[in-house]
Amino acid sequence: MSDVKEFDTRPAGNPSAESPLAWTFHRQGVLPRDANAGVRLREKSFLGHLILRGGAIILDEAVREVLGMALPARPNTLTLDESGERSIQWLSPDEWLVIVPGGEEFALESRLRKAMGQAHYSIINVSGGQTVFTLQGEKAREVLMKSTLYDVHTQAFPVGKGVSTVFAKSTVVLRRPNEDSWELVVRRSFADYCYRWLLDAAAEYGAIVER
Amino acid sequence: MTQVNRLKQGGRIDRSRPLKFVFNGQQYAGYGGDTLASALLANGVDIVNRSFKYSRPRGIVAAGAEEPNAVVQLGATEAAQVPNVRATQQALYQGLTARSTNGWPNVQRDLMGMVGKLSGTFMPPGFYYKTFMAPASLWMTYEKYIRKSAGLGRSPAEPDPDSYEHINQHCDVLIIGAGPAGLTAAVTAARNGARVIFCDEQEEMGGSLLDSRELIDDMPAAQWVDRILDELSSLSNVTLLPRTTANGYHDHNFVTLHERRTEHLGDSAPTGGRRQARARLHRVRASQVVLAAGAHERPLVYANNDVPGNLLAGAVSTYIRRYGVMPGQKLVLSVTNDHAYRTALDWQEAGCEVVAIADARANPKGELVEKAQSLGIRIIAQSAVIEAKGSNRVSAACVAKIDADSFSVVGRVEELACDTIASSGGYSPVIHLSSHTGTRPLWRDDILGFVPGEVKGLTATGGVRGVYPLHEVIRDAADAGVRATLAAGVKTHAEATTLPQVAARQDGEACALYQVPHRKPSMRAPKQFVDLQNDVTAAGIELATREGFESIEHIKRYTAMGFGTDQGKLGNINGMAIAARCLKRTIPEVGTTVFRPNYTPVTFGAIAGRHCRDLFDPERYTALHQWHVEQGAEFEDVGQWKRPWYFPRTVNGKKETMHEAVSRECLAVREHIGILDASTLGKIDIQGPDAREFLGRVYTNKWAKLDVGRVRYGLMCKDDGMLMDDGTTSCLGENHFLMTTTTGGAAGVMEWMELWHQTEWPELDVYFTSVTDHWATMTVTGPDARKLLAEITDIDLDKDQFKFMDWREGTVAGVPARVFRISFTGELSYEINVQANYAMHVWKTLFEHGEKYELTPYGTETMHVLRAEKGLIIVGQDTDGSVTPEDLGMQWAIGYDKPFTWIGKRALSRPDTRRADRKQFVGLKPKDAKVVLEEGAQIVLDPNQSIPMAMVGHVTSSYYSPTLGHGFALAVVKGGHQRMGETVYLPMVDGTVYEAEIVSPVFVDPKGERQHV
Amino acid sequence: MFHIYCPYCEEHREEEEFHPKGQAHIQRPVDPEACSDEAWGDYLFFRDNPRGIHHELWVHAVGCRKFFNITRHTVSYEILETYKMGEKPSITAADLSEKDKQAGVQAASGGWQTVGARPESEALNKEARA
Amino acid sequence: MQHYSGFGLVKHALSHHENWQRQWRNPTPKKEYDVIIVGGGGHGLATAYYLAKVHGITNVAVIEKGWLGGGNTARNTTIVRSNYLWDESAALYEHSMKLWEGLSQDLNYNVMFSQRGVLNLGHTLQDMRDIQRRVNANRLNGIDGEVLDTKGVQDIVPIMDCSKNARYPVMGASWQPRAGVARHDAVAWGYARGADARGVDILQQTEVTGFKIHDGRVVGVHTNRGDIGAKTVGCVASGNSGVLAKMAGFKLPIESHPLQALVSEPLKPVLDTVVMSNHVHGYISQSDKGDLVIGAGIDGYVGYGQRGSYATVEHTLQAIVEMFPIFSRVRMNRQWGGIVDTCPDACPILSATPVKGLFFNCGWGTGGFKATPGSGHIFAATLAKGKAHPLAAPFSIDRFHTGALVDEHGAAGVAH
Repeated sequence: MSDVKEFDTRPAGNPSAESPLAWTFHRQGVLPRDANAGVRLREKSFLGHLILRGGAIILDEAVREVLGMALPARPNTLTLDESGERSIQWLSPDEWLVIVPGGEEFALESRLRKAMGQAHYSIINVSGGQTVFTLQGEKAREVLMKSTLYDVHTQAFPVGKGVSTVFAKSTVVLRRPNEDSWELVVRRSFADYCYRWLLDAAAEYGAIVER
Repeated sequence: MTQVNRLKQGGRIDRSRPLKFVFNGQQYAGYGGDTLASALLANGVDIVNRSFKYSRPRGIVAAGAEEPNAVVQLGATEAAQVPNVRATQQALYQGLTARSTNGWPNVQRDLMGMVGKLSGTFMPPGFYYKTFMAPASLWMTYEKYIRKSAGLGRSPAEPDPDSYEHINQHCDVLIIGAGPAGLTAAVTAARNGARVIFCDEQEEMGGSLLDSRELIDDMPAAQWVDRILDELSSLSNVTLLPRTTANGYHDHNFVTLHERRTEHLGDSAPTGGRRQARARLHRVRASQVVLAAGAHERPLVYANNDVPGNLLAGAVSTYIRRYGVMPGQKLVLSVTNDHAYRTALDWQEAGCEVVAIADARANPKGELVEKAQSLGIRIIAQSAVIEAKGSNRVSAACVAKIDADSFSVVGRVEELACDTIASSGGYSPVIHLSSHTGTRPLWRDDILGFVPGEVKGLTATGGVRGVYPLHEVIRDAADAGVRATLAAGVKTHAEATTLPQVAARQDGEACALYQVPHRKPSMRAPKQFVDLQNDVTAAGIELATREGFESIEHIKRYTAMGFGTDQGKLGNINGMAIAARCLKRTIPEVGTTVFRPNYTPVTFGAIAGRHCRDLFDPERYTALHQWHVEQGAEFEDVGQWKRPWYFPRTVNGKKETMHEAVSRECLAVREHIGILDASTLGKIDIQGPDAREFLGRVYTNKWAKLDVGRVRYGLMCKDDGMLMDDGTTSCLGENHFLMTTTTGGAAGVMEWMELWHQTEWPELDVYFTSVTDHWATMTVTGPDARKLLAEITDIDLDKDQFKFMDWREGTVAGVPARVFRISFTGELSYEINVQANYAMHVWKTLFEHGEKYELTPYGTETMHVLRAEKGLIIVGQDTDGSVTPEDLGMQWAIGYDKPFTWIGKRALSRPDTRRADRKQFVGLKPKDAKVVLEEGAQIVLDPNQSIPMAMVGHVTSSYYSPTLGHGFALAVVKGGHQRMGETVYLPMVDGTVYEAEIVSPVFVDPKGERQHV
Repeated sequence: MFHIYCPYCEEHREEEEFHPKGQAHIQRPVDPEACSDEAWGDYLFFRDNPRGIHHELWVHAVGCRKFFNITRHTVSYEILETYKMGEKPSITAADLSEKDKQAGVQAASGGWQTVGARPESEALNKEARA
Repeated sequence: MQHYSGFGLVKHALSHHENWQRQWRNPTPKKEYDVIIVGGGGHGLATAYYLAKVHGITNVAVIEKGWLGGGNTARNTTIVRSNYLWDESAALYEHSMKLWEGLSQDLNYNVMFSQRGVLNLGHTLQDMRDIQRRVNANRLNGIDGEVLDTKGVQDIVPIMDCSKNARYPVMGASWQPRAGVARHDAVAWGYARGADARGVDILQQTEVTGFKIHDGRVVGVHTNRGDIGAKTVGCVASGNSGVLAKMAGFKLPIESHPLQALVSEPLKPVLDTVVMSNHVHGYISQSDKGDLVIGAGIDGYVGYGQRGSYATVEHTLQAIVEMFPIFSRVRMNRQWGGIVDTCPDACPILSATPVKGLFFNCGWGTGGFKATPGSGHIFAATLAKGKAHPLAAPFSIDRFHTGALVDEHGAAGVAH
């Protein structure tokens, strides 16, 4: 919709950027690298995050046109492109989270806005406000059971599912992009807490953290 | 020490694993597989405790969760102390150290016992209420001694070295209890494909089958248990949880299971290797619950039934068959039913003497009775043990013929020498969980017990619903397993698996007997204990009913029956039966007791889980947190955020006080330039053609004409007219706004706007999205702000191009930024918003360029002083939920003539909000320039009035102003707006009375020129 | 611990994801200025508080952030239905059994008015759904 | 009435306790009473007691649908304090406190009122401002109180974690030495015994099913034991007040919410005062029996089920372990819930109603136990005179229409 101020928040030059876990890693010094670790944790930082709000039908048309992907229409689902690098996540009947490689988000926003024309919708860039953790390993599911209320049994949580739910005393979008990994979309200011929680819950299994 | 009572063979203990342990300072030996209780019995320890009220010696009575006496203090070190551990549920481990919780100087020779004998006479139930009233002044002294004698174990004095955790579980069928019913239900549900969680409180699964004499599929029952457990553990759809007690049943089939992970291994979780939690609290959401918790045996209530050597019949069998322990040599058994006869058989088979079985039934018959007869055991019909003899151990049992109907002894009393009396008055189904959500249990005369009422999603099976014969239990449980699986929606053929074969046993009918009559009336007979842990006697219950306590809840509370750590598992039904007898009612007429969680006590640690210490509550950090830490900032907790409070410098090795640091920071802003991390402010991006209309409805002021590029301050009220939040909102585009909220109000405001949009005004086209975390916000403020910013921005900062309450976009330090010219200090200010990932770069660049201007970081304290000097409010500090915008004198921010009746407007015309003497927001200038008034100080007009004084307001904010060189305050005062220049008084706790003048709340730059430069 | 079906997420979720927001179907007076002080006070503060069937507003706070309604029994805590904003409850006082009535079970009286479903917004909601 | 004393105990012991009298009768309802009190909890029984004792009105019935003292009186955490913020509520609770101080002797029933002091902790700067404001107001209202710093708190409760390591370190507290705890059941029983002895009929297992109203004036009640006439009716039914109001044809600004509490297993004395924290959100004391008595906040939904959500209990124990790390290995014995009648301003309603002769005393929310004597005393005066006692006047239902709320949320942020 017109009369909205688009703004590319990513600098053109190359100023140093700090992910939400920068302070956490700095404070921790040496990152855990346990032998026979049951879980592996990695931060996927500096991705492009957009929140789309609007009617499903019109947004679906736009993202098909611009991204070549369908908008997940069913609640609590996730679609990914073939590379797995671009995803759209259902958040509510009129709200979706699009995650793309860092740097693509502003161009994507502009193209979506063009495609949406005069419809009522909103697109918000939240790339600085959240980050993604991936959790892998044979004990990843048990660590999640200690952390979230949602049923993470493979029957209840197949690949392609994603939900907003409680994570310890924070909230995350928890999703399963593929067989091997879980993703947690975490708010920036809670990233340190979620990270510390995950490592504490994984203590009995051993953990490896990759940057 | 030898294990004098240990049988040469038999039991499920591991004789290849000898263990040493210490009880009351004495070393003993036991085996792997023992409980502390079985090991104590094996070592011939009769007295394990003293009772808390009468100090009577007490021994082990039961073998499980129902044990009232053997409650001990566990732990070899201070930090590992655990109070009130039931010895019957504590696995023995190497080095276990325990002691009795009562008894002085020790349980064997207890001096309090003398007092106990006296108090037995002078301490009827309710005696506290009847005495210690005079003189009133001595009550607190009396109470100190009352308290000293109460309590069981003691709290550790050091923090717990262990950790605990929660785990969230979901399943189709949760099966509670791994006796015959649970095993059958579990294997049935599992074979039908259900996701099954199967838990049992004991160290080993199998329940009553572990000490059963019966055969299943032609093999000893315990062997069948192993076979079923092997099968279950091989199935991927089954989670087996031994050592796991279902302790709470909550709404909609939410069940908490407490898994003891390391308590059988040692005082604390094993060290070395990876850290394990001591206990795990499973939070289970089950589609269906199968309750297979079995039944507790009920003891009979007879005189001196608390002397060590009085046990439950079933417990005796358990100790013999499961633990290879003889609790004594000569047994008298007092029963009301056939099942208990097995104890006599077990006893005799173990090679000891059964003196007699007193059976309350006139004509006992049944397979087990016949078996006992055939073994030559003496059976005395229509009789019971009416009194135990002995002081520290049973020495004899008085058996007599009784008439239950007339509640009297009708024959000669025979004294039988023995060292053990085992009784069985029938069985009480373990209905606790089924009544946790308020469902009343139902009394059944045929089984003489309460069974679960109907609970949605819960199926009771086996003993817990009064089905006792093993062959019937198995049939019932297989059926329950199928029904639960189907009810959970599992797609299955739902075939009951082949039932295991169990011979049907012919049992005679049981009879009802609770309190055994004595030759003397209850009030005069030796004590007949109902609740052993709380020293509640039959006479006590009789007295309660005599005094008018007629409901079971009254009786329980007056006598304390059932309030112990065993929650009356043994005593409640007997107590109700006694009350029923006294009141001439039936048991169900006396009432049922509704059990509450927990089934057995659970540590606070396990319930708290991982949410403690560093993880008690999230600490939210801004993108600049590391810088603040490295600068040595002191932090203030604002909601969950950690905000820099002030930045003390160390000058000549001396760290500044807060006062010094804040004065320096304040002056830096007023004279040069300061910088604040304001990232915690809530930020909401608002888009849509109706955004402007929406703002007009939720804010008190007007939004219709705010131009793109402009910013406006707004107040938000609830519909009761009271201020709720404030902040600035910027017009980014005609249909696009960025709202800021207070740090603490961010989430609430977001939900508030969604509430109104979704419920009242869905026709407005507008969307809200939180961008609080996306933007980092840095405020540069002070006379040099423009100069500094100009060095690193491409934005035109010309004062006529970029005016106060304008915003512009461009780059700052090469990073795209929105810059807002708003001021919370009264100085020339720019609030820079950049994407949080680049915040540190921008912040550091500002400092690189700011050094020459003495750019000074400041924290929340300085922010508060500076804004207060300008009379700017902080919602929640200067307001408290009872303050309207008019009270604040902010009529300029109220759109009285807006077409839509915005939220809060109507309430402003109610009689109370129209009052002239409402408390209104003003400034206070202390008469003594050196004084900084106390925040929260109360204001009076006449300091000489007597107490209670008429208070007219209070100080909301108060600081020393380094700019003004004196203290100043903000306050609310009744009718304050009309009282400018008047003197008010502030009487303090220490007797000092301060004087202050009511002034305008704007102390610095009243014309507001500095922010416009 | 309630297990609540979110009509927007179309599945049951744990109670911790939700916040209760009081009685449902409380409609803000269309013309507040025309309200008496009494009517305004009633709107702000007076609620049905039934011992029995209650229509409640909840928000799926940690989830889709949508507000919706629950019909719940305030004694048994059984959730009888959940329904979206703008919809009406299907279970009301009329559904109380004789047994319930004798047992003193009550029903909230708010069942006929639906917040967000004033004629004009109801039409709009329909449009939005279409 | 049999007089209770230590000497009496000895005498009764010699006769094997066979001569104790009933503490109250089990009377048959009369056709009509001067005053009917609906609700036989602590407040209702206290009202009856003071009607008889202070006002000489003894033709009174207390009608209780269950057993006396079986509602919130039996389910609370027994904290008694009077350090409320606003003048109106401070006056009310201080009036009550003064009655507590002589209650055992007045009733000849030891209610075990233990003035062990109450600490309200502050963990943030705003907490401390609120504490200073409240203590200053209390002192000028003649109520004892002090502001303590961290060390002052640590001195009183050495076992609490007052270190900087806590997530929300203790910055200080308000301290009311006269505050404390009491034996809750004894309060109901003592008032019942005292009222009964003065002629009040306590009708248990009697449920009011409706009100008899003629020309806008109450003339009696319908019950499951028949109709009973009355000139004046006072409803003191806490969580069930809304249900009664509906029977009388009006609504109350009240919602009934679950309020949960829990106790540990009994321990040897370890905590000899009451500690409350709004911010970390929990409160704790130790009873004469040795149980740690712990309270949680109210659950946000309407509930008459006498139970709440488990998560509330978890959060409460997290707070307790945070404040008292040494209690981690102590075990929770039981949890339970009450039904509390909460008002929008966290203050009670002591008020006439649209029905003449019908008065309501309700809305005490989470803090009713401490008010029992004062509430009964003031409500008795209100019923006897037919108009509000001066201390009751600010708590009329009208305030929800005029806007003159007495907002005590700050003082009652954690249920107590």
